[in-house]
Amino acid sequence: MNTILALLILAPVVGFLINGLYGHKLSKNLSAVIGSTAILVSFICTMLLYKTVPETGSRIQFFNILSLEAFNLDAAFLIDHLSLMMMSIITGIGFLIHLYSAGYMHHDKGMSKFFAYLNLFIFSMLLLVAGSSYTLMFFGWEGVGLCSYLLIGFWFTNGEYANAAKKAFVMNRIGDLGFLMGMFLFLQNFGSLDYSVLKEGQLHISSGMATAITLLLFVGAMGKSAQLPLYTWLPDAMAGPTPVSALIHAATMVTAGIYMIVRSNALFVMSPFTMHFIATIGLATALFAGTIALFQNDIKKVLAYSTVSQLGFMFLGLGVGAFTSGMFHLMTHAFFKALLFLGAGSVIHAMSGEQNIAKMGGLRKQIPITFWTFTIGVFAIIGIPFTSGFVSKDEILNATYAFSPMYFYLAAIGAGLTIFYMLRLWYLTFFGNFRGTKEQQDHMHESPLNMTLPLMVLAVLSIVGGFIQLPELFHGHPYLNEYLSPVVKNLVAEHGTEGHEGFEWALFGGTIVVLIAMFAWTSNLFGKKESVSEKYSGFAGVLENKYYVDEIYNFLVVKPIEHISVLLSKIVDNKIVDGMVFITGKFVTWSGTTLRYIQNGQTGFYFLMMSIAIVVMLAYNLLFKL
Amino acid sequence: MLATYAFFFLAFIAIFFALLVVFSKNPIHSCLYLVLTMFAIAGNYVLLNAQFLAVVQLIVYAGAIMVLFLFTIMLLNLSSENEPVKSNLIKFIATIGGGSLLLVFVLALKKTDLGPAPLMFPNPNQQGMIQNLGKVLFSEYVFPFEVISILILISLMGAVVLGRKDKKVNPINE
Amino acid sequence: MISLLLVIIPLFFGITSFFVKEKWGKTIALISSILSLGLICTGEYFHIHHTQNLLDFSWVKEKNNGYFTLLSLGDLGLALVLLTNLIFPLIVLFQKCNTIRNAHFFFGLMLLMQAGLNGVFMAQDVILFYIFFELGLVPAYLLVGIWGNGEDRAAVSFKFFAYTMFGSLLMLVGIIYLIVNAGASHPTDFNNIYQAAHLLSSSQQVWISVLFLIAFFIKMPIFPFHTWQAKTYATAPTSITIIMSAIMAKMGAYGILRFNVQFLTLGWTMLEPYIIVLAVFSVLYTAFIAIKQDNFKYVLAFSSISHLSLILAAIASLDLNTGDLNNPLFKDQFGIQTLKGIVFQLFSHGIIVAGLLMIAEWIEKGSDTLDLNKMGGFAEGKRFLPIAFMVMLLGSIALPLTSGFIGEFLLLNAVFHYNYWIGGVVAISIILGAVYMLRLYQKSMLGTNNGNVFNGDLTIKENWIIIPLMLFVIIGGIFPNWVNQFLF
Amino acid sequence: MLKEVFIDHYIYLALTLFCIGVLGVLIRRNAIVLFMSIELMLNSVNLLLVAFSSRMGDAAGQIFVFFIMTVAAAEVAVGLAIIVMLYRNTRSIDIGDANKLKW
Repeated sequence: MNTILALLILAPVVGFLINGLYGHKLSKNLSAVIGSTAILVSFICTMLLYKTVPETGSRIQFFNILSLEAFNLDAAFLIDHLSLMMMSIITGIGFLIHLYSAGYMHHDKGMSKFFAYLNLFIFSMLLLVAGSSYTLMFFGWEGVGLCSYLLIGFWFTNGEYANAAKKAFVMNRIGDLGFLMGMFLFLQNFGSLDYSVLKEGQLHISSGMATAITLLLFVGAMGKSAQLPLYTWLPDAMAGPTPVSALIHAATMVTAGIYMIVRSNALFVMSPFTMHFIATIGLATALFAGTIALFQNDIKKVLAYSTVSQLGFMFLGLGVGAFTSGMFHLMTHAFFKALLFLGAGSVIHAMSGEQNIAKMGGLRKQIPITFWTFTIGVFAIIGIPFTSGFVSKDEILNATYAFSPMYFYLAAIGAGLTIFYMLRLWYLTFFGNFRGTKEQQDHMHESPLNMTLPLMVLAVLSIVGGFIQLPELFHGHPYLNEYLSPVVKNLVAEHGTEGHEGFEWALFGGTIVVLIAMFAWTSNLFGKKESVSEKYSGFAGVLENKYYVDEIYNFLVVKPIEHISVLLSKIVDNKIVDGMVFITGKFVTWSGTTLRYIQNGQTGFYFLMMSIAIVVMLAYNLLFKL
Repeated sequence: MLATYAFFFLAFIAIFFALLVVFSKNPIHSCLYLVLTMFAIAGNYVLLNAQFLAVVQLIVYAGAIMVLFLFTIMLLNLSSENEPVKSNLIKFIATIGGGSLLLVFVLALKKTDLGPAPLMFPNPNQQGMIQNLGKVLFSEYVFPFEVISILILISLMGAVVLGRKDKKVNPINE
Repeated sequence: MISLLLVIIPLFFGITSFFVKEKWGKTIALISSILSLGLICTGEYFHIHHTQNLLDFSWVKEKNNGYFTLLSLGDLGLALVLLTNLIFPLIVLFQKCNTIRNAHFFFGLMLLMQAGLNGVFMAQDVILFYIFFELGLVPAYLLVGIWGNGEDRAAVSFKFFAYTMFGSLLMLVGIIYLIVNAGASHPTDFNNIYQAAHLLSSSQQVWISVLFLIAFFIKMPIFPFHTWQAKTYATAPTSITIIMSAIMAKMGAYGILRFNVQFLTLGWTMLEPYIIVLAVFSVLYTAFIAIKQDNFKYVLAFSSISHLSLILAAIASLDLNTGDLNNPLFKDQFGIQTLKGIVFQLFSHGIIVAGLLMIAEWIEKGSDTLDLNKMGGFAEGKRFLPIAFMVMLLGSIALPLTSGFIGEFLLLNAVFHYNYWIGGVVAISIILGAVYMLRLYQKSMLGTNNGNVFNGDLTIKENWIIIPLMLFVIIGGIFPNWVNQFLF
Repeated sequence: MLKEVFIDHYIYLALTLFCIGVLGVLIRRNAIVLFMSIELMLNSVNLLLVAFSSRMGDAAGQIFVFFIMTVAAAEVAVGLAIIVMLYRNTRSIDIGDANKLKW
């Protein structure tokens, strides 16, 4: 088991080192092969681990990183069902995306660099989910932030892309700060950052302290998983190559926050306030991002806001106590959102780099494989019954209703928004007439097999992914819940869903009705559109401009900081602090020039002064000292 | 008893002529008064049983140094006519300064405890005798003694160099 | 014995260098610095095998008083001596010979500085400490004044010198006060001073502490005393800037640990609350300033202040026993841990800032400017420079798996342990650090070019200069335990 | 009062002579008289040293006086030479004229 794990973790590092150090000497194909093989090895190792891992999980220690008086950090990994599930998602989807990238990035000269970064990312992500302590999780946490930075800014010669990368990193850092503070507080209370202290009922802290720790940890999750108010980096992160968006900004990295909360669920359940707070933030994010997505014209932006919104759903699930539902949605979302992003990448590829859906239309004939797989993705995300998205979202909505009906109605509206914007995207892209240029139409072609193969695999997963946990209504069995039960205590399962059967039927029926209505409405609206307006007015305009959040942040945070910086450096530092030093110097010069006139060359005068000084000193001693 | 009277007499002489040194207009007179003061001090040395020093005082000060002064004054042909004078204000301030210096010294002395106060006379100590001094000087202080001879030599040369008539080493005029 | 050699060798070669032909200057400096590198490696070997007496240098001071340790390689100073001698060969290699006049004097002075720095960290006697402290300063003054860039180098160098000298003199007053209190006839070694200092009353300790603190604050530098620094860093030849920021600045922290924390414990504990506030303010103040600086080296200068202020904050968060000499200095294990963190961070910061300054110099050499607004897009077509820069930058912003993280994690933890709110506020620096360092990277390496072009990459030689530093940054982050055994 | 002489009397005498010397330096401008005043001060100090030496029974004080006299002789020799130079150059021995050494 140790060897397998070591191989699992180190394979991406080896890939990273080969591609990073000798990439310039390798051919593009070789880089891609090396990069993908590394992840394939990891994936196979993960699969091998499934058999050997005991139910309670096993902690595997390699060496001691740092041992100090009051702090110990081992390079140890905790392999249990939760981390194994995450590792499968990461390496599995990671491998597919590597495969896809080999085709997608074929024209880019920085291919080896790209694969090096991707491998480094997988390594960091594995560290994040497999590490056996919060410190190791933080290692991965910041590591994936770095890779995200590097990959968003992959085409760094474009200043805007580089800016987006910086923004992502800095916003993540804000979250990391919260995470770090939470870690310190945790360390102080429990004396260790190892997960082994996280045993339910053994955490002897006040609920206030629990709230403080969990809130701080959640700040970290807000940054990494793009929740309000720290979500703005994620849409900008679409500047990166599309496989990156699929891997990092949809399937894996952004779900780190969810994983972290599920991992520390024993702690989070101790603070009802935090749970409520998480649910509220999740719900608000789901709605907020959902509304923004309604009027975006950039295909990747729509998907980005949809990701933010879906992440909000996951947090809502966690907040209401349905940890496994959150994890379940994480998994299904990883499937269909990766699929959607890769599909979008394929569309962009076909459209020679065009990302604006206002310039697309009617693509279903030219790129059938992309169309069909994309359609499956859309169906999954909007919740066509029995697709994976339907099952997992259904579970979250159920749990939410048990938590608070009010939250449920709002969440349902959020789900409705999802249906609307996804269908809008779907219709505008694949139906109607082509609205792009002539050249684009001529160049249009279906992507090569190594790009469509991942699409097909993911499409299958998007459909069947839900079957592991069909609602009991349809005689399903919660396999996932059972599988995760050693790690996660599902609160909703405790309450039982028996009394809710009627409600579940109502929800199912409602979903179908809404879906049909939405199909009809959106098909009417967007199905045969000849042209799409690029600018919206009124509230739609506000939505199109993302509620002007970036502008507000810019005005409230960025500009003031810049002004403070200039003020401090130009005025305070230069004029006041240095001025003081300057004045001291000036005073010395001035006193020198003034006092030298006392030196008038008259010996008699000197002598007189000397006598007077002697008199004064002696007199002072006589009067006050003796 | 005799020594006591002698002390007061010599003290009076010394102070009186010292004042005359300072206040007489003519430098030659000043110089001669100074010789008298030196004599008075030498007398005091005798009273203090420091005969060797008394003799040296007479030879060096009254004999050598004062002659040097007189020669210089005469060489420069100075008299009371071309005597520079200071303004009265400065004289006044100076007098106040000197007076208050004396005052402060005296006050300081009054406040100082000098310990048991044996009479100065009669003085049984014999270390002022030339034999004793010689022993000390050529045993314990032989090195400073030799060094001081070098100093004398150097000052001799310095005086010669300075007093030489040489326009070229004349920084003030040029 | 090793400690004595570590002072004598640079001193000897430094003075020798003044009398040789110009072209031999660099060779002599290289020989000397490699010798001292070898010495420190030997020293580390002895240190690990606990043969301390081979490292120390003792002297019979008076007939009946027995031996006194004058120089000792160990304790707090070990890490910093190691740092000094590790990066000195690199600095010597880094300094180009053909860009300076009278190179043999330049290298000679540099070696004198090395002797002074080594001495400061090893001295076990206050007067010796002071002498070495100044021995490090005077060559720096000359090096900046004579070989600096720009017209106003003399003025800049004078400001630097006057400022530091001012602090040194205050420190001298403090040292004399301590010596007088230890009894004038007693030897001035640290042991005696330590015992004497602990007998002082609290108000005396506070006053003496302030005297020392001003000197060390100027050296580090910390907020109100930092204004000499940025200009000096930008003006000095880069190799000298590296010595100043990587090693000389550490003298301040070392001095605070030695004199304020160890000797004047009572005074330090009384000043602690004020100092920690000052330090936190200094961290944020300089970080904010660094955000909008347009000069590459200025950003590095202010970031250096920010990092060192964090170290100061951690030092001020130490929980110390006062009064009885028999008690251990630290109240609990946590204090020792923090001290290790501080020393680790001093070491790691030295390495990182040295690497960043080297990169600054190469960028300036390649593009002929340090103005960020004229750079841009330098990463294009280069292989090694962006990687080297990125690794150093990651160390500087304390990314995990770099040595910077280990240090900053322990420091932030210490401050947080002291007070949640102060810890929370000072941790904002990790955000600001990311902001200004990434801005630096972006403005120089990414985006489109804005004027000055930088063609070509680092030369092979330059690669080999920076690779050891990069390796340390990474190894220090992954195997800090292994590194720690050399530091303590 | 006038019956016995203690060390105090010598101190008063020396102080008085010294202050007269100081007064002389302060109120006179003639360089030679200034010099004489300085000699007066030196002598007062000598007197004090001898008085104490005599009282303590220690010869060191008298040795000191001996040295002081020697130094005084040397000083006068050089000093007078300087004054002669001064006169030669400025045709005056007014100490106020020798004020070149200033800012």
